[in-house]
Amino acid sequence: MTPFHAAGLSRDTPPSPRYRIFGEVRVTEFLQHLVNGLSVGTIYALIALGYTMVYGVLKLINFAHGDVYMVGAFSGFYLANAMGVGGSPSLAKALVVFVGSMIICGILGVLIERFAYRPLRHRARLTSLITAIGVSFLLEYGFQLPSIPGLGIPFPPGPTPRFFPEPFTRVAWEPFGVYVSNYDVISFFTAVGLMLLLQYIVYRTRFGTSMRAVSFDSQVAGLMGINVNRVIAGTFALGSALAAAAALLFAGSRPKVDPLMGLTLGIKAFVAAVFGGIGNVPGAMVGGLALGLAEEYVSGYALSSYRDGIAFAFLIIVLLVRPAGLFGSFRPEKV
Amino acid sequence: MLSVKDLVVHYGAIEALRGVSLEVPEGQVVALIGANGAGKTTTLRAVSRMLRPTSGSVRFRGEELTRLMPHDIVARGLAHAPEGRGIFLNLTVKENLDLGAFLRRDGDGIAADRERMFSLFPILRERMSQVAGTLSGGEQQMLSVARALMSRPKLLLLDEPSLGLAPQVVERIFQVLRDVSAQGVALLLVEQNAHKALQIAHRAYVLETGEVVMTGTGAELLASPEVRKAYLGE
Amino acid sequence: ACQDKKQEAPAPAAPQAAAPAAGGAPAGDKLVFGHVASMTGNEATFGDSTDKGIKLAVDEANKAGGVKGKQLTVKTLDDQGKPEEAAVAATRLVTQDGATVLLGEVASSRSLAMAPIADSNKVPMITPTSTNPRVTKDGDKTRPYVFRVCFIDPFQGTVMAKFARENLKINNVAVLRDVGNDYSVGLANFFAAKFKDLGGTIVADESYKAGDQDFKAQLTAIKNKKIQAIYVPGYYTDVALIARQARELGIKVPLMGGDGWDSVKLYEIAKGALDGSYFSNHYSSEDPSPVIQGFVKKYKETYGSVPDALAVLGYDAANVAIDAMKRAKDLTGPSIRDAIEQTKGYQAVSGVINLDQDHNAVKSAVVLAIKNNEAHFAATVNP
Amino acid sequence: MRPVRIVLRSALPFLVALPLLFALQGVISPGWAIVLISAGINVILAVSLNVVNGFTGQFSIGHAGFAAVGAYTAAKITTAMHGLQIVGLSAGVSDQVVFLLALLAGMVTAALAGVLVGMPSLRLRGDYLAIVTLGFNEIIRVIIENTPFLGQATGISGLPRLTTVVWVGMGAVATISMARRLVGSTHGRALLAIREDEVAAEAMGVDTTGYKVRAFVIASAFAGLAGGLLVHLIQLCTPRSFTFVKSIEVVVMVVLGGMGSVTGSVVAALVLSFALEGLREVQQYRMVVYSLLLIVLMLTRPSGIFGTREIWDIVKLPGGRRKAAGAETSP
Amino acid sequence: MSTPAAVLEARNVTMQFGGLKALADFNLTLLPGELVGLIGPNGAGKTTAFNAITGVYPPSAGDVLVAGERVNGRRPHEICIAGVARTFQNIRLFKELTALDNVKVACHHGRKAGFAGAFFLTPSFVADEERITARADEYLEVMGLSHRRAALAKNLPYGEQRRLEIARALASGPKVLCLDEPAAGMNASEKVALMELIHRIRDQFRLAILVIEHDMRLVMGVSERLVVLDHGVTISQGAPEKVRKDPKVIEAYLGDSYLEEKKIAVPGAPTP
Ligand SMILES: Nc1ncnc2c1ncn2[C@@H]1O[C@H](COP(=O)(O)OP(=O)(O)OP(=O)(O)O)[C@@H](O)[C@H]1O
Ligand SMILES: Nc1ncnc2c1ncn2[C@@H]1O[C@H](COP(=O)(O)OP(=O)(O)OP(=O)(O)O)[C@@H](O)[C@H]1O
Ligand SMILES: [Mg+2]
Ligand SMILES: [Mg+2]
Repeated sequence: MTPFHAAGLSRDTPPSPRYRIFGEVRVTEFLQHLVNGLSVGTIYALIALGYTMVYGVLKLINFAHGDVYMVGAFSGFYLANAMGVGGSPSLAKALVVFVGSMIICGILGVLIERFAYRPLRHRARLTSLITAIGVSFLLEYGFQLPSIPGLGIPFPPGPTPRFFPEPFTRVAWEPFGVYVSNYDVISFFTAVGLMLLLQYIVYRTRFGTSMRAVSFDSQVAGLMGINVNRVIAGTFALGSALAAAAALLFAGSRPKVDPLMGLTLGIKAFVAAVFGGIGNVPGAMVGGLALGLAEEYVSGYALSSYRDGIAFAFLIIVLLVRPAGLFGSFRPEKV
Repeated sequence: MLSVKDLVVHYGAIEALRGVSLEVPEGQVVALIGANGAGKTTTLRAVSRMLRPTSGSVRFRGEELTRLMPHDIVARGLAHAPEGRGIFLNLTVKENLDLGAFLRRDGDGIAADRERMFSLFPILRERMSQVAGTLSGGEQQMLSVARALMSRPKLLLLDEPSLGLAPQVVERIFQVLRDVSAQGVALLLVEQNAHKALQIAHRAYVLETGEVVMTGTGAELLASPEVRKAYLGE
Repeated sequence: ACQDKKQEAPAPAAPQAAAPAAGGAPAGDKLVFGHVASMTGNEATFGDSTDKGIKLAVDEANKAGGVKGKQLTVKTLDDQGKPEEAAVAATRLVTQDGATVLLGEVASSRSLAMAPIADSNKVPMITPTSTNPRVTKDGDKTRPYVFRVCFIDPFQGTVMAKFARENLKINNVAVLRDVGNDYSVGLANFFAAKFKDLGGTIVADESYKAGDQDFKAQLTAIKNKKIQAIYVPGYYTDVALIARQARELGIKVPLMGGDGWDSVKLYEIAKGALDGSYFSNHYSSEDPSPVIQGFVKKYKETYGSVPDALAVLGYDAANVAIDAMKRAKDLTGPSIRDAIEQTKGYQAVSGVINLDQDHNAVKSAVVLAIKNNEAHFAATVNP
Repeated sequence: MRPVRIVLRSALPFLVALPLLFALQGVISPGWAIVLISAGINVILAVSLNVVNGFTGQFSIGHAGFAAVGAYTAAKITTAMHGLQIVGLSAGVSDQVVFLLALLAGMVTAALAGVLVGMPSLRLRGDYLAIVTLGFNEIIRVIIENTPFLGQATGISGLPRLTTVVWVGMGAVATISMARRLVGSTHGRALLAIREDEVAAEAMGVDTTGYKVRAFVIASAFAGLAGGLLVHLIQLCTPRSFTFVKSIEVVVMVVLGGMGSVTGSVVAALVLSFALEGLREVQQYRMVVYSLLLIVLMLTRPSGIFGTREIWDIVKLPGGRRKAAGAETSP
Repeated sequence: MSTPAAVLEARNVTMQFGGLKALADFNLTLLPGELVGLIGPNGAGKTTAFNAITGVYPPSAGDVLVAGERVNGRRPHEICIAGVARTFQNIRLFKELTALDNVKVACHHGRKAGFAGAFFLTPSFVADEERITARADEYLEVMGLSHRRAALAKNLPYGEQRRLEIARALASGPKVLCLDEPAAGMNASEKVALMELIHRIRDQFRLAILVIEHDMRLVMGVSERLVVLDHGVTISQGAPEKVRKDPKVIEAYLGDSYLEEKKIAVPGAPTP
């Protein structure tokens, strides 16, 4: 027994789960968790959408998506600083930063597809999975490099986290002791708005139709007169732009950006996407919210140290009941 | 309207086409027959750019197709009902048909054509809102042909349209093909049912191991002893 | 005992390690400091700071004529924050690059992987920041070649517990630990134990994972627990966000932490959310002592940024080694080791360092209070 | 006389390898030894994962989880036996025996975990299964971090250093011959059939569910072996060595080597391990170069280094079994 | 009423897909060595009948007996072991495996050695492998595919792929062989060859064969008995000659033009 164990400290902490699980539930606390869960869940959902759309058209887990999210945050960071948002916040500036980063990431997404995935389009899908991982590493570790001198801006940002200037002043309300800030509200409604917009694009527009056609069989889609390359590029642009949006909405109230910020969030969003039924747009939204709330209430009412474990256990159980996720349909193939 | 010259296609090491040349005149029916693995499908795929030929040229109304993408080719009035039917298994019969008309904007025109297809293949009307993946083999084949027709093509490539169809339906398919060509649509038809194909073909080519070994009018080939022996099983 | 026993064992696969390796044989006319650090990966920022600190110390030494007429070089090998890589890197440094002294690692989990290699190759190793007691231990005996210049968890944990109970008169605290980080878990455990000994109660014990961005779930759970303070023994990278979100949720009580907090980034991101909070540290940058002021100034000049605790301890680790090498009778591993063991009253930036028989640095800790987004000296706590 | 031949046949690789490994161990410098050993451990991980991802066509991204199970089991046993000595054996020999038993125990527990995770695979396909394996990996981590008995985040330290070139070498040989003999057997073909077309395989009498679980069990057992070897190399057993990222690294090796190609996995594992080692010098640029390497390799050899084939299908060694190689050229 | 001799028996097998009854009260008795044709319009339920018999979809109602033993509800591989092998309407070969390995996969009967055997190369295992390879080669031989032994299945032309599927099915040592449109995609002369092949298989392996085919000339040529499905209902069965003249069949399936077509379709008929 090492002295460390001999001290036997780890034994009396953490407190037994029973005390926490059966501890009385306060309404305000419950509502507060609801608010928190929603504000994180919507972000998961936005990122999950990117995964799910790309998966739809390429059957590819775009591992780099979480890092596109990170790039989104940093483009926001650079834009905001360039425009001196920190000094004099204003909604107009915030909007410019927001749209600007979405565009930057849209372009990034298209480039990634063009150079890392398209050459492998007709190969086994695991092949492009590896390039995806490669791109992911490239972004993560590329951004960890020391800044290039004489560039004017600190790029690459390097490993130390940076402060994301607040785009506008925080206003907070406390209806029945539940803390809600204008950031939460804006973030929530923007996210929902974007999701509805996407829903419309996918199911109501020609682009959406061709997107779905490509997702079912890209070669035949070509025979129908659909420009497959453009559809796929468009899908990447959309997904990546959403990731940027998510990044800014998130960084707004959690103003820390660093090159690996996309890692954890990316995985969680991917899980959310699968949870809702990968390739399925509404599924991704519900999956994101579900995961956000699940995590929130697990760490709120059970044991936060078991959070990830319980979240995954919960996910696995759901998958065992619905093998293709909440919304994914899983019909036996016709033989 | 379509002229293929010295088309060569490789699958990795395998040379599937070794310089195929053929002509499809405006509004005519051209049949392409040959044993399994002769290269018929490959020819069609190369024409509609589902695969990139190694060399050779494909001209459609004077325009080189080998440089275009599949979707441009469709836009120029060339439809392809591929081997293995290539229908969207997760979409309903109706959605499949509508995708066939993807490039068309005339809403009621499309609706009218859809009706026409249903009258040609009543079973499809019955299955209209069923997911295509659950259709029987033959039903899928019908859907594939119907969908190709939805784009109102000037030239229609058909890869074994009668595959797996009941005799009655085979009859109907070939009747449909006659009508279609009567409306001035040219057909490039790959068929194992050589007899029927040659019957409606103005002109026919026989393919063996990636090369054209014989050509002539449908009647001539139908009469030729080699063809009767090799492809009509006599 | 087992270790040695195995070495003369004729067993077929007896470990190589014992082979009389290049243990401290100087590479040419230069003395090599082998530094194992996380230069990439999610702890890159810490490895980076330590490396800067070490390099600064070595430059000074070289300018001052080096050691025993020899110049020093630092050879840094990346371990991506993985224990197995730390082991490989350490082995390479001692056996291939002929490192005279091993420095590193930031995290105990990696130093634990390096320690056996230092011992079996008879190359002294000084870890700047690994606070887990086990790092210098092999079972219950002290590892002959492994030293550290930082506090150990039991000390730093109890420092804050004492301060909270005696100076702040706090009875109820919540603990929020980084469950994946041994440093954080260690501090949390020892703090909790001491705090209870002193009659306080731990009313909530929550966890997060380094890299998390949102802590509101845990904080909400803590919020309604009639707490007077929250002990958050994490790294500044997470603490800053935790502080902000705590305030946003209307948690007004002070936060308390350890030396992992010490970085300007903390204040930059927390934006005043930490005012009224306290953390234990090795020194206060307000301390007029020339050693400290000189270091801070030099560091600013060289790297254009304010040093954090990791840079300070890296600097000290290197200097303790250099000091010992000057005193050592020759530059072989064993003699340097003996010299390091003799280190008494060495005036380092992080305080006066005495190494005890467990090879741990015995030095007083300071508690810093954060007021209008700056750390100010609050108290000194002696071991 | 005949039984002797059989024993010889099945033990041949080991009989050949053992003396060579001892010789190698004799000459190699400790610096290179540890590099080689870590590479060897990656070989074991990659080849075993190939049984699930490559042969059976399932998609597991939680291999490190199984390694963790094996590692902690082995570590617990050797630490418990630390200093103790089996009567009648010299200290050294006794330790080696204990080590062997510990490794085997690790393989067993890992295999049990394999059954656990294999079960869902009966119902789940593709990326849904992937998520389950990933989840398992994370759950293992969380459990360890919360279990004082397993040392929480700090893990178990002070393990005896038992892993050597010989041990890892033999482990790798065992894993490789396992995989090779498996694909060559009816059972192996059953796995391949499942990868190719599950419905057809079942219609041809292959118990698809049973075989999938078996694949998982075998793969995890050897992952457990790798785990046990790793922790007795670094004399420390922490959750940090078995993260999701580690699992991904192994997947990369398998795909890069070529799905279903055993020699491919071996080569990829070695190449990547040594590449990463060589790049250690370049500090921060290390992972950047590495990622570029990945991308370029994949773009230039899209179906992996060897595709689904084995090395001797490409460079024709005398006596090398012809497989796909013949087919490609036959018209 | 159950005929003990029957190798395959379907009793009132019904298959329901949501609202659609794809197969209704399907009854069939196959005696050893019998050659029966299953015909009917597209979507009549022929393939569904196969799926119900081979367990791909468990029947919604009714029983399936193999050699007098109830097998419905069992998993497909169990039914295969019990003695029913099939081919698929849209070819399902193991594309990346060689022709030989495709066949070997199905050779599992009489296999003794387990996984351990494989790892330790025990004698019984080695013997197994040798026997399996030998047998697989036989089946390739029979289907005239020996020269393709080492070729990847995906690179075989369509016709050979169909033959390989039959070889694979045979390798599982079935009592009943179900062929789903074996001639699809073959030209007339290839079909003639296939016809002979089917007869040869039947005689050589003494199995009952149930074949779905739309090519009248082929079914008429091979089958001793025909069963006609339409909308899942059996509308006629009996000797080919009788069935061919059945107005219900002509109306639902063959079409009037058929009589004119049969002139060139039936072998030996005088040709213009
Ligand atoms: N994807 C492929 N990969 C490799 N070889 C192929 C591929 N597709 C076809 N081939 C080969 O190319 C040759 C021509 O194939 P193709 O499909 O054009 O023949 P076909 O005339 O359409 O035959 P069928 O009548 O059976 O459809 C065949 O020998 C076939 O083996
Ligand atoms: N899995 C399924 N779900 C829903 N409907 C199905 C399913 N499988 C088949 N069907 C329907 O059952 C009917 C019979 O299908 P089946 O495949 O048995 O026809 P078939 O007799 O084989 O026709 P063909 O000769 O064209 O292959 C078809 O109308 C088809 O739409
Ligand atoms: Mg074809
Ligand atoms: Mg059918």
